[in-house]
Parts: sequence; structure tokens; C-alpha cells
Amino acid sequence: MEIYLYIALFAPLVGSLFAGLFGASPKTVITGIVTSGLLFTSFISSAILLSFVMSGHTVHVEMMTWMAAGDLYIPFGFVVDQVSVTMMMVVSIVSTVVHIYSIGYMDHDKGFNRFFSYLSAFVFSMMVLVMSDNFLGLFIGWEGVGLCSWLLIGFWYHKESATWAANEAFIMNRIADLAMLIGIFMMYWSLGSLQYDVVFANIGNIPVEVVTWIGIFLFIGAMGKSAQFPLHTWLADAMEGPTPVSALIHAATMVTAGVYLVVRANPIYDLIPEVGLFIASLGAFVAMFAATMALVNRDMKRIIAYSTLSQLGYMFVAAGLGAYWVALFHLMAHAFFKALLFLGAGNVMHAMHDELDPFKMGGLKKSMKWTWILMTLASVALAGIYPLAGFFSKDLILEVAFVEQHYILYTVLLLTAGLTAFYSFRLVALIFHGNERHLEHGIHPHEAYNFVLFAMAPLGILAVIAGMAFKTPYYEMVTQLLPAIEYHIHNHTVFWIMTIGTQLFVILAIAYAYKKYAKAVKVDEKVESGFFYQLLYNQYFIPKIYDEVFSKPYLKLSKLAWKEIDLKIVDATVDGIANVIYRTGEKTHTMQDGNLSSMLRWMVIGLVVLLVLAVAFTAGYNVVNLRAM
Amino acid sequence: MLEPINVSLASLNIMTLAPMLIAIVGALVILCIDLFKGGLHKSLYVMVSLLFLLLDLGAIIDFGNGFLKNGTVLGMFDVMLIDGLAIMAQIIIVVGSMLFIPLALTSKRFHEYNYPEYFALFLFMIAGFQFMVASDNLIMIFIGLETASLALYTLIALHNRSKSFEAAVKYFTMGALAAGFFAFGSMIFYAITGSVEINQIALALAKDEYANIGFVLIAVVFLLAAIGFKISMVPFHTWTPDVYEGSSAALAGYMSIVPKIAGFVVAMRLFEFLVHSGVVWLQVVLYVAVVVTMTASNIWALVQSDVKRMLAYSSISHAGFVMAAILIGTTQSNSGLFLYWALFSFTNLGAFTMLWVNRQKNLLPGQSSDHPYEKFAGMVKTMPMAAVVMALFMLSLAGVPPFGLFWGKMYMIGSAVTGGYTVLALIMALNSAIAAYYYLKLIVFMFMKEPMPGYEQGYLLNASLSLKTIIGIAAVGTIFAVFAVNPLLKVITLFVYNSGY
Amino acid sequence: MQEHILSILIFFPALAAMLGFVVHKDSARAYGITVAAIEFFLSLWLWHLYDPMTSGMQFMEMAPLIPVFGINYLVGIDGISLFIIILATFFTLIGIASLTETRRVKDMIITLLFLEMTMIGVFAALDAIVFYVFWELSLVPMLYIIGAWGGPLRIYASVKFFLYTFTGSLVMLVGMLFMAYFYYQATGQWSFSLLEWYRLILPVNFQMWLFAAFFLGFAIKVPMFPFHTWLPYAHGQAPTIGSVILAAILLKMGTYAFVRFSLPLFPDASVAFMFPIAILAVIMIVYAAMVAYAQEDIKQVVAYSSVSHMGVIILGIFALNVEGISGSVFLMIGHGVVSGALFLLVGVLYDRRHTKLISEFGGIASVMPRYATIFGIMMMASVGLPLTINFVGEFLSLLGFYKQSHAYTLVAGTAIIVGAIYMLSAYKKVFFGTVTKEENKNLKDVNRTELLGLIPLVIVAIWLGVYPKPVLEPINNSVEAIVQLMHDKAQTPEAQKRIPNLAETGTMNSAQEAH
Amino acid sequence: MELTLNHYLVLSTILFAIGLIGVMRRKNLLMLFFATEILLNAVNIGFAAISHYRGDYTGQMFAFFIIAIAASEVAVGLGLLIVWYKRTGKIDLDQMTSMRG
Repeated sequence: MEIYLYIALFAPLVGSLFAGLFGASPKTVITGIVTSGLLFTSFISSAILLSFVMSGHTVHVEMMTWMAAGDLYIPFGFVVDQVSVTMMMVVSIVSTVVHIYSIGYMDHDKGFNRFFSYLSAFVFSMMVLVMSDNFLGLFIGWEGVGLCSWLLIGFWYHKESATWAANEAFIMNRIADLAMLIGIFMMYWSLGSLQYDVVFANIGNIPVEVVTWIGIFLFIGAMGKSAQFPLHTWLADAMEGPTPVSALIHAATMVTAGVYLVVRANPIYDLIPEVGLFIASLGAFVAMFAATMALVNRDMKRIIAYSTLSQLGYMFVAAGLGAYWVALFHLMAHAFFKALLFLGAGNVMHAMHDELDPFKMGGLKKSMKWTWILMTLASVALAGIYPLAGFFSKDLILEVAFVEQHYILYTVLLLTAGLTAFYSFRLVALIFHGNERHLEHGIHPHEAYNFVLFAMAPLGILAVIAGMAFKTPYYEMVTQLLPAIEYHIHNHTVFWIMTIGTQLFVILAIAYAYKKYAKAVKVDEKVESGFFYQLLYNQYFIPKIYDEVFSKPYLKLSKLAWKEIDLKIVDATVDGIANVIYRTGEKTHTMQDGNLSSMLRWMVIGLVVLLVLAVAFTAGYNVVNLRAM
Repeated sequence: MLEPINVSLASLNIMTLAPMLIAIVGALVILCIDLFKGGLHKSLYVMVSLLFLLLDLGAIIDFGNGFLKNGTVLGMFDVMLIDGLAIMAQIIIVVGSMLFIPLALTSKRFHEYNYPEYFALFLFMIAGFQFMVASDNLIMIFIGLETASLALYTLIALHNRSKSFEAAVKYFTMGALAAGFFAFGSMIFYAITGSVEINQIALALAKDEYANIGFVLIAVVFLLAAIGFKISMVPFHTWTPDVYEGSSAALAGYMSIVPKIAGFVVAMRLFEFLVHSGVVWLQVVLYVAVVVTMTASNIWALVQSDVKRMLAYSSISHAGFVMAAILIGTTQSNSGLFLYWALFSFTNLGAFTMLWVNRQKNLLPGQSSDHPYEKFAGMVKTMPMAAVVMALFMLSLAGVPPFGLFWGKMYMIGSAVTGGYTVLALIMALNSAIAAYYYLKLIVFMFMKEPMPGYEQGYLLNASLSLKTIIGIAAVGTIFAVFAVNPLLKVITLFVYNSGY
Repeated sequence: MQEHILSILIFFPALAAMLGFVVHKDSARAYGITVAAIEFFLSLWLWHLYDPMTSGMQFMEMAPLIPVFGINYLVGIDGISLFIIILATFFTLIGIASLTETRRVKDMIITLLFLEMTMIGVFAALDAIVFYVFWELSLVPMLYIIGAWGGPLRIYASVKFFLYTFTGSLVMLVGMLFMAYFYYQATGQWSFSLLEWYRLILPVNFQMWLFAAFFLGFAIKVPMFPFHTWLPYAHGQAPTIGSVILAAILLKMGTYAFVRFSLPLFPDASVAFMFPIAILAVIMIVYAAMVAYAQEDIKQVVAYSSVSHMGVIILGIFALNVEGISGSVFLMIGHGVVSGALFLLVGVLYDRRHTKLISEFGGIASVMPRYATIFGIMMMASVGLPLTINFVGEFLSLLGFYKQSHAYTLVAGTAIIVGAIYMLSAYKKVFFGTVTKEENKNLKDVNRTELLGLIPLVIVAIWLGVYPKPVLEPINNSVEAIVQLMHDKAQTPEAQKRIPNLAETGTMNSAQEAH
Repeated sequence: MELTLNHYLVLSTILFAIGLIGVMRRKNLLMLFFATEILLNAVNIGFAAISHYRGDYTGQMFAFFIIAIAASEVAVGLGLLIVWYKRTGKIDLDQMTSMRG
């Protein structure tokens, strides 16, 4: 089985290097095909591993030593267990699809080869992240995906906004990474190892405060990667990258790494339910918070990004409440339909010549039938309508909150579900229904390449069946590792009321969205100039606040540190000392005026001074040995 | 009437005079040669002087062997004192002189070397210095000092330029004043103790337990001023830069080494017993003098625009540095003094010889002195080897290891640390750092600037085989000093220790 | 020959430099490359001969120099010095090979070879005075390189560099003499041998003073805040090769000396000064990073980044445990490779445009894609991305210090944030965006000569990031010996507590003391 | 009044002081030389007196040597003075400032 592990892991790397070789050359389709092929290989291997794991085994290999110093020993160790294989499957499926999709999407781009190199590198990093058997190995992948995310967000580096967004994403992630490193340090010094098995076996033996801190720091790390408030702003800005990137990295895989981390570290969080509750609360808050921003946004990709953010919040609620398998399940389901949504949006963008404002589109269902179908499917899944994937995963989280008796969380999540449905279908309605507003701009849309649509098909299928078909086998498999808690509302009446109620609520939201946006778009000036609209439209002014409170002062402070402190204080002191010495020389060397008279005078003065001293000293004669000095 | 004094020749131990006599005879021989046949080439006199100096050195080394066997030797009514200090100082004096004499063989003609008297005076001067170091009798020291000084004034003046006369007059007048100080100081000591021999004075002072401390201090003040003048201690240093600038570079180099070692030996003899007897005043004054001399001259050297003048101030600073040895007054520090000076001789002589080699007849356009920094600008491009050698000497003077002077500096600072003078050690170290600036300045000019147009005439004009040889010797001595330090240190420590210092 | 390999390594370049005077100036470069290559292979051979499992000194050589004063030519290496020596030979080779300077190449080559001697000498010396000799001597060639081939302010910069360092090291010299005097008092013999000094247990108050004296010398060299201001000038004015060697090797002398001298000689003082130094280190990290962010000159960004990274190294050293010290020694190598490469890269740009101002560039990635890629890799290594060389060192250093203080490490850890800020923003300004300046439209991508220098650095930066073991293991073994020595010598309870006892926990791979 | 040693010594000191003042004040080179002679002769008086009171001849010997040295000094000094006068036509100290700093 090890061989499959290595294939699954390294096939993307090979692809990346292969594409990288052609990095500076003009477009060659071969890079796209080869990388896609290798990813497919990786997928197949992952599938084989999955079947192996399903049978109750795990694979654990130690490739070689990475770092060893003092008591620290960190190998390149990889583990394929129930959790990681889930992630591997998600990653390899989505990435294969995205790769194939990208061959079409990036067709006319100059950086075609480079793109595939980066994209495969990302997959490799993600594989490392999920397969590592220790926290530092995870950190490799963690930073690796960060790097690839930087590269891919800033892929169109001539665009100022893209490179800015790339840097923002990287730096914001770094803030969280620091916390994660601190968590790792703590873990090492209290447990002596960073291997999952050792850590989890001994975590109960250390003081609970330490565990709490470890949990907090790790979660801050997760917050960065999963863009939880207050480190969320980068995700929306990251939409500057090519759309397949958004689909793969900023929807399906990388941003869910934070959830993965919490799920992976479940033995730690099990010990500290208060932190778990905080995670859940934050998750619920983010779910709502992001959904509200999505309501009014006029950028197709940003809307989907906020939706992602919101769904990540859901996952954290589940994870925080100890329903790790639920979180992971929603992660998986979400990956499928959200990637699909993005890819669909990519098709629309292509058709619209990179227009992102859905208010300038409309009626595209005629010219882009398949995209319409796929995106609608994805949106339905996202909204959680039975029997699509979202229903099984998302409603499960609501149930978790309910069963765990966190009714506030439950309420928030329920409301958010409504909002989700609304903005999802607002988007669908605006794009695919109504008037063909884009005609005014002289754009004549066309459907994407057939193979692109074909590539998207698996995701469409998965979005439909993932919940229904996988839930039970998945539960059985993954609970071999994760706490097996079934969340059932035992009172049947309550269960049915809740389920049907939720469904109705969501459907109402959808209907409202259609009603409002499917025909003609009316811009309600009064609402739009209102405080709440502006607040939401400006993302609660948070980016602006960050800019004013952090970025600008930091730059100012830096300039101050350089120009005022470094040059005018530190350096000036050094030069000042030197100058004082030199000036003293300039001032006093005139005592050598070349006149013999004054020279003689100096001698006599010297003599007289010494004589005076001698006399003065004699008056107070005292033998003290100077050597004590 | 006076009783006739019966003195046996053996007790006189007239051999103690041998080294000085050799030098004096040499001087007379030169005068005689000139008497018989005038107008001989200077090379003859150079070689004759060299030969006599060689004999002189031989005699001293012979004494050195004797000293190691029998210890200190007295002679001539105990006026002569041949101890380890005397021997080592003489070695430095004679070797320094031997390295100096060939510098007369320049390729340009210089006025003074045409006079055989120049060489005779030179040898007289050496004898004078030798007397100075080989006695603890204040009369003898005074005579030696004056003999040497009077000869030196003349030598300076013989350079026959307006500046040299000015320098000679300045030096002379101040020297006369210093002589007065010396005599007056001796007089007070004589009045208190009834003796003019340093060891007798010490005994007498110890006997009455420094009852007349006030007068002792006054005597010390006068002697300190006199010796301070000789070793250019601030504020008695004012002659140094002017005299160095006025005299030929070769002679300036010589003056920075030989007269000073003589002065140091006298200072060691005079002051160390006082320091050891716990005369706190002297400790304080010496401490201040050492620090001020080192620091002030360094600071003044920073702002010089002429290399020779800079080197003059630098040599004052080095003297101040070495004077710390007298303050510390341990065997290690005294050994350090000799080690330092031996290494310093090579380096400094080399540096001054480099100036001598680049001496031009007339001033460069727009300059008022012989060796402005600008003259050396871009030297690495025109004469790479010369620039490298000069840089070498500068680095050595700055105390950059592993060149000669570093080892002296290290040992001196080490002795300060060992002697308990930690703050002094730090001041010494930091002064080296200040000093590095002006040495670097020359390196900067040589290596980092473009040559000045029209200054080519100044380069290597004066070079001759013998000058190059001297530079070669100095350079080799500077670079490979590290291998010489161990034997030197062994011998020096032995000599110093056995002399009771 | 094996017994004398260290002496050969030290003096071969000097000898070659002497002979180099004879070589015709057109062939000087080839000559330099040849010599540097031989030297590099010699150092690799040294590695081959080195026994990684031994923690003590190897290849020791002794020759009396000034035995009366206890000064001997004593050289030897352990895992800590071995790799820095290899780094030095490696960078000399790379530096000469990718030399683009055309003025007075011969002088440059000769100077570089002399510099190589002094660098290796410093890291191989086991006698304090011999160490000092090479330490000081290394200033001279550097002075010349900066002063003769540098920018408009070169003289100011070079003299400042020289005098500043010189002053600090003179204070250090006083400290060394003091140390020797203590040894003399304790044993009746003079000795400057480090290994002999290791055996001394000094009274704590003396340790403090001596530590301070040594600290000044080392801190200026590192350079630690607030003694760092010579560095931006030196880097700003130096020619590419000068900056490369300065950043890659010369700065490491200071940190190396901390490990070699300060820690094992003054364990109690090291513990006592741990937090003051940690404060300085933290200031270095954050403050220098901020200053770097404010720079307008790309080279200055890299220069200040050096200061910032050196802060991490210092912090690692004063973690006083194996993880931290090993990490910082490894980071010395890592930072050497990365900053050296970055300076080379800046040099590439400078050669083409003769300016280093960030505002003069923009959109370079589209005209020089290969260059941008290599720069990007090195930048990522510089910000400490895992699987690059710097991460290993940075991680271990911070990990080590975390044992001593949580709060300081947290603040110091911001290195990974602020580091990313200045690096990424500089990279963005230079490489991203559209080409606005006409002069930049036709810039040539890196040529073969430049690649010759850069590719090996990229390989090393990644290789040692992925598989640091061959280097980290010997370092670790030697560091263990030092930590154990420190623990054994520690007198104050605080020190005994802070410095781990490896013998007790039984984790020493090779429980063998340095001496 | 009987003359004691102290009287001689005071005389010697006063003379020395006069010499010093002369050295400091005089701008004429010749007069300067005279002042230095006064210095030395002040010392001679002291030596002779002490020698007499101590009944020890060393002091007188010293005095003789000082006389001899003073004589040679004058010889050299005057020689220099004459050359200087020939070159510049002046013997004023204030003219002699070509080197400074």
C-alpha cells in the first residue's frame, strides 16, 4: 500500500516540476495534460488507499528524517487513516477536475505552463498537509499551500490588485501561522514530540491549562487558513486569482485545512470543551457574518467566497461542538458543490469577458445551458435542499447544535441557512434569468468547451449524491478514528418539524430571491443608501479599518523607525561620537600654533601645573595605592 | 688639601665604556679620514659608520652574555651601570641606528650627507644615548642627554632647509629649557639626599621614609618635565610635530625611536622606584599623563593633512602608550615596553623610510608640506607594491594583527590587565581604535582614490637599493614579527627581571 | 596531509593570493576560480574525513607561536565550525565565479583569496589570539573591497565598517587578555587555548564583566541592535561580491563567536544576560524588519533583513539548549546561503540598471522571468518557508528559546510575519505590476555566468531545507557537548536550572565532552 | 645675618624663576638663549651651595659639567642663530611659524 501512498503524494509534485520546466516557455498543452494525468493517478491511488482504509487498516510510513536536534525528532512521516484519506479523496477529485477544467479556462493565457506548475504544487502541498503524521509535517503543507496560494492569487502579477491580494493573503496567514508555531512549541516542550500518535496518547497527562493554550494557539492557526474572523479579509480579496484557483484553493481545499486541523487534533479539543465552544461560537458568528456580506455584494466571485466563509463557519461549529465527523463530512460535501459553483462562475466569467458584476448579466440560461444546470445544482446543494449533498451535511450541523442544546447557535445557523439560500439564488437568478443585460455592453456569451463541462460533471454528480450515498459508509469508516457520536433528535415529532421547517424556510428564501431578481432588477435607492446596506456592502468597513489601523500606521512606524530612529538616533550617536572626537582635534590642534614662544609657554605651564599639584598633594599626603583602581 | 685618590684600573672596570668608546672612536676616525682626504663619497662614511656600529653592537651583545652570567656590572666609580635595561636599550639604539645610516644612500643628492661631520656627529650622538641608558648617575645621564641632543640639533639643521633650521632652533631652545629642568630637579634631589645616583637617592629616601615628600615631588616634577620633553609627553610634546616636519623623513623616523627609548630607560630608572614606594601622586600624575598623551595626540593626529606630521603625532601617542609600562611597573610591563619598542622600531622606521623614498626636491603644486595625503592618492594604481608595503606599515601601527606592533600592543595591554589597571587597559585599547582612523586615512588615499594629476614626480624618486633593502627588512620584520616575539620576549623578560625591574 | 588539512585550508588561499600577483590580469579570474575551486574541494574533502559522530574537536593542529605568553597556533574544527568553513569556501567560489566587476579584477581576486584565508582561520582557530588575528585581519580585505569598488559613499562606509568593528574587537581583546590572566592565576601558566579555558570555572561577577567585553566585540560584528548601523552603509556601498561575502560569512563570525566563546566560557553570565540579550534580539528582529520595510533601496532591504535574521540566530544561541543552539548554527548557514544569494540577485539587477532603487523597477517578472523565479525562491527561503534552508534553523531557534521564555518567543516569532511583509512588498514592487520604465523593457534575463552562481545556491537552499540531516547531525553532536559543558560549569542555581543536563536525561548521542 | 643653605637655594630658585619668565616672555632669540643660561646658572649656584654645606664634591662636579654643557649649548645655539639670521635677516620668534597645526 505504501507505493500508492507515495504515488498519491508525489504524482502532483512530479507534475508540478514537469510543468515548471516549461515555465518560461510559451504555452504547451502537454503540461496541462500531463499534470491532469498525474493528478488522476493520484486520485486513483487515493481511491485504492480509501478502499484499503475502508477495510479497517491504516498506512503509516516514515520516509526519512527531516529534523533532528536535541530531543526533537521529526521525520517525513505520512499516515493514511480514515481522516486523511477523506481529505485525500476530496483533494484529488477536486484538483483533477480543476486541472482539466483549467486546460480550457487558461487556454489563452500566456502563463499556461506556469499555472499548471503552481496548481500541481498546490496539490502536492495539500497532500503533505493532510497526510503528514506529525504537526510539523502538517506545517510544511500548511505553509506550502500558503505559498502556492500566494503564487496563484498573484498569478496575473501585472495587476496591482492581484499582487496586493496575494501579499495580503500570505501575510495574514503568517500571523496565524505564528500562533500555530507557538502551539507546536508548547506541544513539544510539554510532550517531547510532535508525532500525532505520541501527542494524542499523552495529551491527557499534562496540565489542562497547557492543553487549553495549545488548543487556542492551534485554532488561531486554523483561523488564518480558514479565514475566520478577524483574519477573514484576505479570502474575498483572494478572488483576484484565476477562477479555477478560487475553486480549488479558496473553496474546496486549502481554506478547509483549518477545519482539518481541528478535526485532526480532536483528542486535544476533546479535553477542552470551553475552547470548543468558543470555536463553535466563532464559527456561527462567521457563518452569519459572511452570509450577510454576501447578501448585497455585486461581485459574483466574492459572493461565492463569502458563501465559502459562511460554510467554513458551519464546519467550525460542528468541529467545536465535538462533532468532528460531521465537520469533516460537511467539508467534503461542501468541497464538491462549492468547487462546482466556482467553476460554473468561471464559465460565466469567460463568457462575459471577465465581467464580475451579476447585475450586468442576465438570461444566460439560454446560451449557457449546462453551466446553468450545474450552477443551479450546486446552489441547491449549498442551500441544503433534500436530497442533495448540502442537506445531509449542513442540516446535520443544525441538528448537532440542537442536540448539544446550543439553541442560540442553532438559531443563528438556521437564519444563516436562509440567508445562504437567498444569496445563492440571488446570484443564480441574476446571472441566468431575467433580461440579457450584458447585450448592452456588447457581449455575446458562449458556452464553455465541452470537455470543460465534461470535467465538471463528476462534481455535479457528487454534489447531488454525496450526501445521500456516502453518509452511512462514511460514518462507519471515519468513526473508527473520530469520536462516534450519532446526532439524532430522539423525539420524532421535533425531528420532523425541524427538518420540514428548515426545508420550508430555505425554499421560501429561494423563492424570495427568484421573485426579487429573476425578472427585472430594480435598484432600490433608498435601501442602498441605507446604513445597513452600506455597512454590508463595505464588508462592515473591516478592510478599511485594517488599512487605517494596521497597514498605514505600520508603514508610518517603519518610516519613522528608519528615518528618525535608525538614522537620526542610533546612527547619529555613532557618528556623533566620532565627530566629537574629530571636532575636538580640530578645535584643539591650534594649540600647536607653531610659535616657539607658546611652545615654551606650554612647557612652563605643564611644569607649573604639576608643581601646583605636587604642593596641593603634599598638603594632604596620603598613601593610597592606586592599584586598587 | 685633597687626598690623592688611589684607584686601581681593574676596579674602574673601564671595559664598561667599550661600546660608547667604539662609537666615539668611529666618529673620530671619520673626522680623520676627512682630514686626510676630503670630498670622498658618502657611501664610504656610511659603511665606516656601519662597521663601527657593528663593533658597538658586538660589544653590547658581549655585555649581554656577561650580564646573563654575572648580573649587573658597575664601572667607572660606579657611574656606569650595565644592567639588562642598559643592554637592551643599547641594542635597540644601535640596531635602530644601523637601519638608519643606510638611508643616507639616497638616489637624490641631499646636502647633509656630503659632510663627513654628519656621520661623525651621528656617532657622537649614539654614544651620548648609550651613556644615557648605561648609568644611574644623574650627571652621566645629563651629559649623555646633552651630548646626544646637541648632536641631534645639528643633524636636523644640516638638512639645510628653512624649515629644518626652524625645527632645529625650536628643538634646541626647548631642549635647553628641558636641560634646565633636569638640572634643577637633580639639584633638589641632591639637596634632599646628598646623592645624584638614583639607587642612592632611593635608599636615602626610603631611610627617612619620604619625610620630605613635598621636595621629592618637586624634584620629580622637574625631572618629569625634562624626561617628558624627551619622550614627548603632553604638554611637553609641542616640539615633536614641528621638528619631525622640519627634518628629513629619515631623521624623523630615527627620532621617533632612538632618543625615546633612551628617555624611557631613564624614566624607568627614575620613576619606577617611586611608583613602587607608593608615591600616589606620581601614580596619579603618570596615569593622567599616559592617558592624556595617548588620547590628545591621537586626536590631533586625526586632523593632520601631512603624513609626516600625522606620524609625528602618532609617535607621541605610541610613546604615551608605552609610558603606561612605567606606571604599571611590573616585570611584564617593562618587558612589554622593550618588546613594543623593538617592534615599533621596525614598523615606524619602515613607514618613515617610505616617506623618505617618496621625497621630492620641491613642494608639490598647491601643497605646503612634503608629504601631504594627496600625494599618496591612488598609489595602488601607480605603484602597487609600494602601496601595499606602506599599507602594511600603517596596519601594523594601527595594531592590526598579525603585524608587528599588534603583539607589542597586546602584550602591553596584557600587562596593564595583569597589573590591575583594567580601565587603563580599556583606554589603551580604545585609543588604538581612534588611532586606526588616521592610519586608515592614508590607506584610503592610497587604495581608494584616484591619483592626482601632476603628482607623479613625487613617486619613488629617492629610491635606491639601500633604501629598498631597509624597507624590505622593515616589511619582513613587520610581517613575520609573530615568529620573533617569542625569542624576543624570552630574552627581554630575562634581562628585565634580572635587572630588578 | 590529513593531519594538516586545516592548515592547508587556511593558508592555501593566502599562498595562492601571493602567487596571484604574478598572474596576468586577463587570466586573474580564471586563476581565482581555479584556486577557489581547489579550496572548495579541499573543504569538501574535510567534510568527508570528518567523523560526524564525534562531538569534540577534530583535525587539531598545534604549533608553538609565543609559548612564553601561552599563545599557540592551535586549530581544530567541530561540527559547528565545519559547515561554516565549507560555506566560506563555497561562497568564495561562487563569488569569484559570478564576478561581474571589470575594474582591477586581479586586485579583487587577490583580496578575495586573502579574505578567504582569514574567514577560514577565524572558524578553525582554537586559540583566542589566533582567532583574534584572523578576526581582525578579515577587516582589511573587506575594507579594501568596499572602499575600492563600492558606491559613491564607499569611503565613509568602509572606514565606518572598519573602525566600528575594530573598536569592538579591541575591547574583546582586553577581555581575552583578562581571561588569560585568570587562567594564569588559576594554573600559573599563560594560555590562550580555548580548550584550556573551557576548563576554568570563573567567579560569577568576573564572568559578567568578561561576558560584557566579549559581547561588545561580537555584538558589533553580528551586528546587534544598536550596533548595527555600519551594516546598511557597508552593504549599501559594497560591490555585490563584498555584500555577498559580508552577509554570508563575515556576520557569522559574531554569532559563531558567541557559541564558541561566550556560552562555554561564561555559562552563568550567559544565563544572567539571557533576557537583556533576548530583548536586543527581539528588537533586532522586529525593528530591523520594520526599517527594512521602509527602505527605498532593494539592497538595503536585504541588508536590514540580515539584521533581522541575525536576531533570530542570537535568540537561538541564547536559548542555551541543544535545540536552540543547533538551530541557530544551522540558521547561520541558512542565512549565509540565502542572504548571499539575495545579494547576488540584487547585483544582477544592479549590473543591468546601475541602480538599486525600488522605484526604478516594477514588472521585472515579465522581462526577466527566470530571474524573478530564482529571486522568488530565495525570497521564500528568506521568509522561512518550510522545506527551505532557513525554516529549519528558524524553527529550531525559536523552539529552543520557547523553553526559556514564552513571551519573548512570541514577539520574536513575529519575525515570520514582519519578514514576510518587507520581503513580499519589496518583491511586489520590483517584480510585479506592469513595466513602467522604458529602460526596463529590454532587460536581459540572467545569463549563464550568473546562473552558475545562483543555481547551486538554489539547490543548497532547498536540499538543506528538505534534508538537513547531514549538516544538522554533526552540528547537533557538537552542540550537545557544549551544552553539557555549560551545564557542568554552571554555578548559580538559575543557570543550572536553565541549562539542561543532557547526561542526566540520557539523550546525548555521544556523551563525550569537548575536552 | 648668617647666610644659610636656604638663602642660597632661595636665590637659586629666584634666578631659575627669572630664567623661566625670560624664556616665556622673550621674543628675541638671543635674549631667549640668555634666559636659558640664567636657568642653568641658577642651578649651578644651588649645586655649589649644597655641595659646600654637605661637604660633598659631587655637586660641584655636577656644576662643572653644567657649565661645560652650557658652553656647548651656546656654541650650537649661536651657530643655529647665525644661520637663521643669515637666511631670514631676523631673530624674532614670531617670524618662526612656518609649521603649525
